[in-house]
Formats: sequence, C-alpha cells, structure tokens
Amino acid sequence: MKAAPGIALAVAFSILAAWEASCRLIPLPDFILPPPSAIAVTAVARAPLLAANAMVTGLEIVAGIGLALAVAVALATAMFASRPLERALAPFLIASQAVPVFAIAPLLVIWFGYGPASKVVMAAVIIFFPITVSLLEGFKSCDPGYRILFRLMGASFGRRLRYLYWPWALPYFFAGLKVGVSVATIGAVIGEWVGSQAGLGYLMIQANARLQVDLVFAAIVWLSLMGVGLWALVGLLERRWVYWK
Amino acid sequence: MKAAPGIALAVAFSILAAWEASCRLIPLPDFILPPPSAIAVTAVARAPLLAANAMVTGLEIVAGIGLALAVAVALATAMFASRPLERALAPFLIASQAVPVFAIAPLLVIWFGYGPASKVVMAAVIIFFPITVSLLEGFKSCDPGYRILFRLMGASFGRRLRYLYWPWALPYFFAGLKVGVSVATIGAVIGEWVGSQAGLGYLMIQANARLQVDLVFAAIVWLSLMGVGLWALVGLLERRWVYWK
Amino acid sequence: MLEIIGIRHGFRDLAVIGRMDLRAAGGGFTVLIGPSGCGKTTLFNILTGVVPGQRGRIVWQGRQVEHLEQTAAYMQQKDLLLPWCSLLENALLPARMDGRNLEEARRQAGELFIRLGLEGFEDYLPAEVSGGMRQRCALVRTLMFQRPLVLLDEPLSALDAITRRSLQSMLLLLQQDFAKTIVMITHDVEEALLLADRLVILSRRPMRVMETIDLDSPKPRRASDPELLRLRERILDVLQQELVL
Amino acid sequence: MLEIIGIRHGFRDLAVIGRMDLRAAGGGFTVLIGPSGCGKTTLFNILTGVVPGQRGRIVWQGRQVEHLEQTAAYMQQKDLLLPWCSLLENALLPARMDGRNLEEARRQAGELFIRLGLEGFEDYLPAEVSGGMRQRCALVRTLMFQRPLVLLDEPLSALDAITRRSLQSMLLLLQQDFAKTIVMITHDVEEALLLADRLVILSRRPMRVMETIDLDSPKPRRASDPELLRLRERILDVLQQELVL
Amino acid sequence: AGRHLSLMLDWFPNVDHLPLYLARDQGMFRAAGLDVEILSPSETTDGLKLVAAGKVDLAVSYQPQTIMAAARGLKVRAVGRLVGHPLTTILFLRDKGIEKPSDLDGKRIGYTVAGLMDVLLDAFAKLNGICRYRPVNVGFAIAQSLAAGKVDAVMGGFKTYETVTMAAKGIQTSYFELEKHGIPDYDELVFVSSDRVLAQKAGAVANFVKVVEQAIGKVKADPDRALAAYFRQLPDADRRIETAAFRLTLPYFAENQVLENDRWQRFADFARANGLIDAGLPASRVIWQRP
Ligand SMILES: Nc1ncnc2c1ncn2[C@@H]1O[C@H](COP(=O)(O)OP(=O)(O)OP(=O)(O)O)[C@@H](O)[C@H]1O
Ligand SMILES: Nc1ncnc2c1ncn2[C@@H]1O[C@H](COP(=O)(O)OP(=O)(O)OP(=O)(O)O)[C@@H](O)[C@H]1O
Ligand SMILES: [Mg+2]
Ligand SMILES: [Mg+2]
Repeated sequence: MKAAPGIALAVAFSILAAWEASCRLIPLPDFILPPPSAIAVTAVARAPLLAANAMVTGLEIVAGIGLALAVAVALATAMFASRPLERALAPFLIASQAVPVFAIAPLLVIWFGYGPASKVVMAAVIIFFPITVSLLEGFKSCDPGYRILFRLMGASFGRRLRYLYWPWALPYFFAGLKVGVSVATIGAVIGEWVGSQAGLGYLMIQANARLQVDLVFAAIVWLSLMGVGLWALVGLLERRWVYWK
Repeated sequence: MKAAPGIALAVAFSILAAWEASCRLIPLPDFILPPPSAIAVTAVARAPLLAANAMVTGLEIVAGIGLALAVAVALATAMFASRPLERALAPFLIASQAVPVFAIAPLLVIWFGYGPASKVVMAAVIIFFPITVSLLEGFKSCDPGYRILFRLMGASFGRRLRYLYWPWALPYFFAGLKVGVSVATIGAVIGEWVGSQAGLGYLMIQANARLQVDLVFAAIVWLSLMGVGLWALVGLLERRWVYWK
Repeated sequence: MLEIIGIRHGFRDLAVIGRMDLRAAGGGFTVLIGPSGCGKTTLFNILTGVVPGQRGRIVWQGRQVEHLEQTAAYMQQKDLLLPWCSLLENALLPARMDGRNLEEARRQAGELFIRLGLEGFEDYLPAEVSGGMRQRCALVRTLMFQRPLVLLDEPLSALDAITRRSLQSMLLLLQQDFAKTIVMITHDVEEALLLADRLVILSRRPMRVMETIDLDSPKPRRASDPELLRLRERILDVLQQELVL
Repeated sequence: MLEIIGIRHGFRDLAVIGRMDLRAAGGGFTVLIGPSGCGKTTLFNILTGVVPGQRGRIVWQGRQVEHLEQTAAYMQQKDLLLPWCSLLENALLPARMDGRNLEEARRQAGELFIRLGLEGFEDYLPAEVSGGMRQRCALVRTLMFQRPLVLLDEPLSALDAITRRSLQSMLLLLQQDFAKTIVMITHDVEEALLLADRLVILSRRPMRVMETIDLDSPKPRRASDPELLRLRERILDVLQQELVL
Repeated sequence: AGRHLSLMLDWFPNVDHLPLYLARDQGMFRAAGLDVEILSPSETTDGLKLVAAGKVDLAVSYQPQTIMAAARGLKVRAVGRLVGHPLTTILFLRDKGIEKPSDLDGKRIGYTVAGLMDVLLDAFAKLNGICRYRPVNVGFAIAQSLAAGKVDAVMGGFKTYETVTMAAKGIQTSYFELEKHGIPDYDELVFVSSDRVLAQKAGAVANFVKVVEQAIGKVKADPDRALAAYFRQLPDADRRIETAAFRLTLPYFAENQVLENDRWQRFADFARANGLIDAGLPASRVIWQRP
C-alpha cells in the first residue's frame, strides 16, 4: 500500500507542466500569469537583486517570528490560566486579524518609524494568531487524568505548565507554528507596504506597477522558498522535540 | 484560585479605556486612530450602510469557509494517506500563502469574473491553510496503539479515517478552524480589493480614499464582530462534537 | 495449530526474546506465564506484526506466514477503547470494520454484555465506567472479531475474583463451543491452572520457555483440587527461583 | 485516623455510593475489596477531591476536611505516566513539584527502582517498557509523595505472583517503618489477607460496607496459614452471594 | 545640515518626482539651507494623514484628495505643485473602435480607487452623454483587466505611465483627458503641508517651493541631464520604462508655483456638486499664501 516517493516528483512535475501548458495554449498574456519557465529564468537571472531584497525580508521574518512567539506563548498561557481573561481577550485577538494594514499604516509609522520595526510588528501580528490559538487549544485538550495527578502533587501553576501542559500542547504548538511560519512571508511583505526602501515586498509592488510580472512571480518564488525552508526547519525541530511520538 | 468573571469585563474595559485615553491625551488625531467612542458612534449611526455591506461580505465569508473546508479536508486526507503526496504538495501549499493578492488579482478576475466568485476563492485561499495543516497534524498525532488496533481489525483506510483518525484529529481541526474563521474576515476584504462594488472591504477602501477614517474603523468593528460571532459558533460546535473531552 | 520457531527479538541493546519455540495446539487453550517485563507482550506483538522485523518463523495451520494480523483476534494489555464511542459502539467496531451485518453483531454484542455484566452500560462512554468494566468491554470487542485464533494479554487482570471466575468459564465455553485456538497471558497461576491445556512457563528477559506443562484433567476444574494446588506451588517455586537468581 | 461518614454519590441517575461509613486507623493497613464497578475508585476520587460535590463528611486526624488533596498520596488505577519523561523523571515528579531537594529524591528513587526491579530502566520512556513495569514506576512515584496517608487503587494488578509478593512485603515495610496510613483497593483476596489490618468487603453498586474484618495476626503472614485459607473461602462466598443476588 | 524637512511621496518614487531627485542630486536643497528627507508611503492617503498629524512636514498628494481631506477637517494646506494638470485619464485599447466619449455608452468601465475615481467617472459620464455604463472596480489591475477584455475602459490610468508600461508589453492604448471633457482642470500632484508646520517652518517651506520651481525649470531646460541625475539617485529604476514615461510627463511639470484660487474653487465646487465632499469648501482654506 505504500506509495513510491516517485509520486512526489510526479505530482510536482504535473502541476508545473499543467501551468506551463495552460500559459502556452490559452492566450494568457505573460503579465497576467507568466509560465513557470519564464519565472524560473527571471528568478535565476535576477538572483543578485532578489537575494539582496530577500535578505532584508528574511531578517524581518525571523524577527517577526521571534516577536510573535514571545507574544503567543505569553498570551496563550495567560488565557489558559484564567478563563475570564480568555473571554475578555479573545475578541480583541480576533479583531486584530480583521484589521487591514492600510488602516493602521500611519499608526505603525508614528509608533515604530520607518525602520524595520514596523515591518516586524506587522509580520508578528499575522504570525502570532495561529500560534496562540493552537497552543491554547493544546493546553485545553490536556487529559483530565494528568491534571488531577498534578493537582494532587500540589504543583504550582508554573510547574504544571512546564512539566505537563507545555509538553502536552507541543504537537498543537507545532501545528500553529507551521501555519505561522508559512504566513510569515506574506506578513513581512504586507509590512513592507508600510513605507520601506527594500525587501521582496517592496520589489514586488514596484515590479507590479511596471507590469514586470515575471519579476513579481520570481520574488514570490523566493519568498515561497523561504517559507518552505522555515517549514522544513520547524518540521525538524518538531521531530526532535516531540521525541516521544 | 478561580478568577471571577469580573476579570473579563475589567480587561475588556481597561483595553478600551487605555485606547480611548491615549487618543485623548496624546495628540493622536482621529484620522489616524479614532477613539473607540467615536468608532462606536459611527458603527451605530451608519448601521444601515454597514449592515448592507456586511451582508455581502458575510455571504462571501460563509461561502469561502465552505469552499475552504471542502478543500482542506480533501487535501489533509490525501496528504495523510500518502507521505510522498504530502511531500509533493506541501511546497505548493506553503507557496500559496506567500502570494500577495495584487499578483493574482488579475488572474482571479479572469477566471472568476468580477462577481462574488473571486472573493470567495480569495477568502478560501487564506482560510484553507490553517485548517489543512492542523487537520494533517491531528491525523499524524494519532496514538500508535489505536492505529495497531485498526490494522488488526483489517479496517479499510476509509473506515479508519471515519472511526479513528477523524475523531482523533477533531480538536486539532477545531484549532485550525478557529484560526480559519478569524482570518476569513480579512480574506474576504482582500478579495474585495480585487475589484468589487460592495462589501465591507469595498466600503473601507472607499472610506479611506475619502479620509472617512471613523467609517473605516467602524467597518473593522463590524468585521471583527462577524469574526467573533463565527468564532463563538465554532466554539459551540466544538463543545458539541468533541463531547468526550 | 500455531507454531513459533526460533523467534528472537531485541530493542536497542536490550535482548528481549532469545530464541523461542512454542506450539499451541489448534482448538487448545495455551497459557503463558512469566515474570513482569520478560517479553510476553512483545511476543504477541511480533506474532501480530505490530512489532516488525521478526527473526524466526511463524507457522499457522501448517503454512508459514509473515504474521497473524488477519488471523488472530488480539486483546492488548491496554484497553484501547475509543474515548468517543460508547461501550456498545466500541464492541461493534470489529463488525463495522468488516462491513458485517450489524443486526447480527448487535445481537451478539448484547448477549456478551449481559454475560460480562455490562448490561445497562451500553451507552456509557469509556471514561464513565470503571477500570474493570473497560477491560470487560475490551474483551467483548476481542470476542467480536470472529477469528479462529484469539490472543489475550492479561484479559482479566483488573477484575475481582468472582467476576473473574465467571469470565473464565466464558472463555472455556468459547474454546469448546466455537473451537477457537486461545493463547492467553496471565499473572494468576490459579487462573492458568484452571484454564490451560498447555501451560508455558517463561523465563526472565531474555525470554525463553523454561517449562511446558500439559494438563489433561477435564474442565471445568476446581481450584481446590489437590493436584492443582501442588502444581501451583511448583510453578511458584520455579518462578521464584528464576526471579531470585 | 481517617473517618468517612455518610458519604454518598451518584452519576446522572446511577447511584454509585449509597451512604458509606468507614474508619481507617492511623498507621494501619486498610484493604477494600469489592466487585468490579461497585464504586471503589469513585470513593478514592471523592476522598481526594477529584470528583467534586461530595455529600457526607471526611475526617482526618480528628479534623473535618473538604478533601485529602494535600494529605494523601494517591496511586490511580491508570498509570498516568508522562509519556515524555523517562521512568526516573516520572518518579521524581512529586519531588520536583514540591521543590524538594533533588539529590535526596534521586537517591530515594534509585533505591526504590532497585527494590521494584526497575534498575537499568531509569532512562526508558514509558512507551518502551512493559505494562507491569509502568505500574511499578507509578508505584514508585506514589511512594515519592511523602504524605502521611497513601491511597492505592489496585497497585499490583499487572504484576506476576512473585514480583507481587516482593512488593507486598515492601508495602508492609512502608507501613511499619514509616508509620504511613495505607488504604488499598485490590481484587486479590489472598493479597488482602496478607496485608490488611482491617479488611472491608464492599457490596455491589450502590456501594456499602458489607462486612469489616479486623485481622490481628502478626505480619508477615503466610498464605498457606489455614486460618487465612478459611477466611479466604468465606470472603469469596460473601462476594459470590453478593454478585449472584 | 540645514533646516530639516521630511517629505512623504504619494507612491513609490517615479519620474513624476524627478524634479525632487534632480534638486537633491544637484545639492539645490542644501544650497537653500534645507535638509530634505524623502519617504515612501504604503498608501496614497498616508501622506495627507501624516502631514495633518504633524508627523511629516510635507507630502505629495493629489488636488482632489487634498480637497477631500480639507473638507473632512484635516488641517492641510497646499503649498506648491509638481504637476499642474490632470494626468488621470480614461484609458482604453486603441483598436476597439472607441473614438469619442459617447462610444463608451453601454460599455463596462473600470475604475481604480473606489471613493474617488468612481465619482469622477460618474461625472465624466454625465457630462459626455454616456447614459448607460457598467462601473467595475478593477483595483490594482488596470492593464490586465483591459488586456483580458474584462472592461472596455478604465478611469484612473495615468496618460504618462500606464500607456508606457502597456506599450512595453506591446499593447497600444488611447485615452480621454478629463480636463478636455468637462471636468475642471486641476493640479495632479501638489505639495501639502499643515498649519502647524507652516507656523514653525514657513521660511523653510517657502524655500522648498522655490527650489522645486528652479528644479522644474532645470528639468525643462535640459531633460537629459535631469534624467541622468534621476537615475544616479535611483539606480534600481527601470530605465526603459521610466525614460519613456519621463518624455510624456515633461510637458506637464508645473510652469510655476502659483496656486490659483479660482481654479481650486472651481474644482471644490465640482467636488461638492458630485458628492466627493459633503459641504462647500472655500479654496482659501486649502491654499497657503506664500509670505
Ligand atoms: N518500544 C520499546 N523500546 C525499547 N524497549 C522496549 C520496547 N517495548 C518493550 N521494551 C522492553 O521489552 C521488555 C519486555 O516488554 P514486554 O512488554 O514484552 O513485557 P511483558 O512480559 O509483557 O511484561 P508485563 O507482564 O509487565 O506486561 C521490557 O524490558 C521493555 O523495557
Ligand atoms: N464520570 C462518570 N460518569 C458516569 N458514571 C460513572 C463515572 N465514573 C464512574 N461511573 C460509574 O460509577 C460506577 C463505579 O465506578 P468505579 O470506577 O468507582 O468502580 P470500581 O469499583 O473502581 O471498579 P473497578 O474495580 O472495575 O475499577 C461504575 O458503574 C461507573 O459506570
Ligand atoms: Mg505485557
Ligand atoms: Mg476502579
């Protein structure tokens, strides 16, 4: 029943082939959807430009993930510690996901200036949410048997968290983190709309306005690769940390 | 140790109070961040306008969630069934999260027209991801003891899925769904930037261009309320479906 | 007939089973008894293919087989009841997985529930019943497998003396009326003597067969039978020596 | 001394404990024996506050208390070992939760591991050891609690006869040398007779005390003692009648 | 360092802003005792908001949006101008048989910025006898929606920019200019400041406007040198497209820095009549009278 790993290549190849074919057969202008071959050529040909901007965005992403992690862990813990607090904060957290960047861009500028801070914050706002929700659900899903055990041991909340809830919620945490690092890329790009001078998002906006759509998609390819890389890294961490599964 | 539910009110109140105060004390003009009181007034005063547009966006959100659910469940199942398939598809799914809307807006419009379809698709693209990832992680986290039991019973994959993996992954699914319905609001709004004649996203763009910032934020409040409502609904469903926890 | 020839197994650097031969007559009741942690469960896991990579041979009805996954009903040491299914639904699982006629299965399960003292608890969730009731439910489920060979890993360990007796007679009925081949692990020497056609005493890790005792006296037997009492002392002595060594 | 006065309990429409009185002498060894599913575990859960909403009174050392959460060490029927902690770490949990000196606790746990035949398995995960070994580890953990009262719910049910005997003597040592008050649930009548100062026979659900037997003969006792053999028959008869009724 | 002025653009830097980069390249700001910091926004209204909030000293904006902002009570004032006529047009594909505005009757017409362009479109339609048309919000996708035939024309494309980018992709376009079809002439790109800034830095702002005037003069006098200076300042810019766009933009750079009250009032009245703003607005409230 086990499928050969050839499936992987076959699927990836057929997706790309279908795309390439549809670009060539249907008269779809290349500034609407460039064929993957053209994107690949641009992604390589403009590598120095892309790499320089990817560096900027990459740093924003990493910092954004760091900030998001700190906020998410703190929030999920606090909300798990107190159900009323959860009820009070949840609407604000959900609201934070409904705010489009243009509405608060001037605010970000006022608070964080034009430096990388505003981009990092914007990325973090997008990343922290799936992590917080997943971690909280993980905490809450803990087996009552174990909760009782820790209560009987007279464990303080901090110790319960460290020895019981945290390891219990780890698989949930990683599910959230995987979503988080995947949307981190778009988070940083959106952040770069808040007045920046560099980065893949900045590059994309400019290229799009000039109808250099192949460059837009090449930037997306670079971004995607960064996302996939982060995902793989998280997968690696997961296998190391959740060693008992 | 149990915190009084008063905490909920206290926290919510203090967040709003701090916001209101900062708007009044620090010279933060209302066209950058209106005080909550002003937003509330507008949200109520312009209720008919907001409601009419919220209806449009609401339908897009619901349809988007429906589409996302169908795609997410199918994808997570397929990827769980075949590890090579997972490896092949994962990069494309992650890539789908790195694509900014302006890059594919023209494509969406060409494929789905200027009707609601393109907004539904756009919302679904954003929503399906956390659901897929969480569900897949849930499937994979299933206790090996139970897997063995089902293997010994000679259960077909479909039956294992239905009787074992699906209920096992339900808490993960709901974690993903909670993230999904929360970002659904921004998904629909982003979809409406792709070109629309109505909806809260359209209203926001329009109001922002006219510098009616209070209306922008009132629309955000309505959106947030929709998000919170969906969240509460999912919570309700969760308590009913995950009845054994 | 089940023959096990030269089975060996180790985990990491721990030799668990060191060359083991065993024959269990078709339609017979074979009981394995041995020190805690010696490798009994591991043996069953190898037989059913749960632990892969066996060395040695398994022969069922004269034909060498890879494992007994499709031949044996296996009651594991942990109850492994699905927490989201009622006791009755748990018991019906093997029938559902086979796509068997559910009416018939329901009748059969109903009878077993009465015999095992579970009547009235059909709709309870596993978390709502006692440890002994969970174990009985797991036994019902195993009996619902409809396989010629039944492997039982300490099926009655959580039951009181009286309930245990009545289930012992039920197991005898199963063997005699339905001509099942039963291999059972137990810690209770008296139970072993009451049920076994062949009693196999196992050594400490690395596990080997220390002694095989064939019991021909007719069943049901009485625990106060002086012959059995004498055998009991001898077996305890053998085990004692093995553990003190 | 532990006194239980007029405890009653029911789940939904199922009366589980119907007015129960019980006295366990300080420093004494009280053994509860009763049919499977009669309510023994529920009684322990009420005593420790795991099942809330008790009616009746609990008196410890002459003072009425809400529950014994902070007074009793409680070994539950399920082993509840943390899957991510090695056996040793699991055993050290109570010490960690108390913030006790770990050096001392490590020494103590090491000794217990040797006594219970777990030496060499300190670094194994619970999933990597046998059912009996898990149970022994849970017993070690309970003994690490350092509480004057010890509640044991079938602590030796998964162990072979010989290991069981050696652990029985260990329990006696615990009672005598450390002056612990022990209340234990068991299914094994012989075990009850070997250990008990007071043996309490419980009825079917709704559970009441059917008979209390005080045993004054000195310990260690021999199972072949004719007095004990006679008592054993009587107890079995009582239980038999209770179950047949 | 001279007097510091922060300036937020309306969009990412492009040839519309060429005089500013020329001035910077030639050290004209420094010579006038100014230290100008140029910032890009995330969205076209950011500059107005931040200027009104006192967070930047100057912003590049559009006359219609400046009027809308002032009407909403933002304390903004136009201090100078960069482009003195509308660049916004109704853009369409050349070979689709559209010759005069009335040919758009019954067609689908896209627009870009909801809240502004849809209103202009509506006014344009009324003025030019386009009785029936289907408005479609096309957002970012001007070229794509035209090329894919999803709309027949788009309100909002710049005659100096989209025409060029589309030509670079081999798509020939034509357009109707707004000011030639009944919509009051206006200044496309203006410099905006706020009362608060003007109260403190009136001199510096006045100097800034003077430098802009000189820079535009230099651009017109020697376009090639100006373009070279621009590419020196923005080495990443796309030379082919920006050069072509520059050729088209050159005639539209403001002749002088006089903000005509009557012209502004005419547009303000037009805005009022068409619902862009809710109440009448005296132009004098928006225009800064240079000391
Ligand atoms: N996954 C594993 N990894 C490493 N060691 C294992 C694993 N599973 C079992 N073992 C080891 O194999 C030995 C035998 O375990 P097994 O469960 O077969 O014992 P058992 O005879 O069933 O004991 P019990 O009567 O206590 O259930 C134990 O020492 C255990 O530590
Ligand atoms: N959460 C619950 N909801 C409903 N009924 C429950 C719940 N917990 C226990 N019961 C019922 O209470 C009764 C007694 O259960 P309990 O676990 O106390 O039995 P026990 O004496 O420990 O049995 P065993 O020896 O089998 O462990 C059972 O009939 C069970 O169905
Ligand atoms: Mg075992
Ligand atoms: Mg129990």
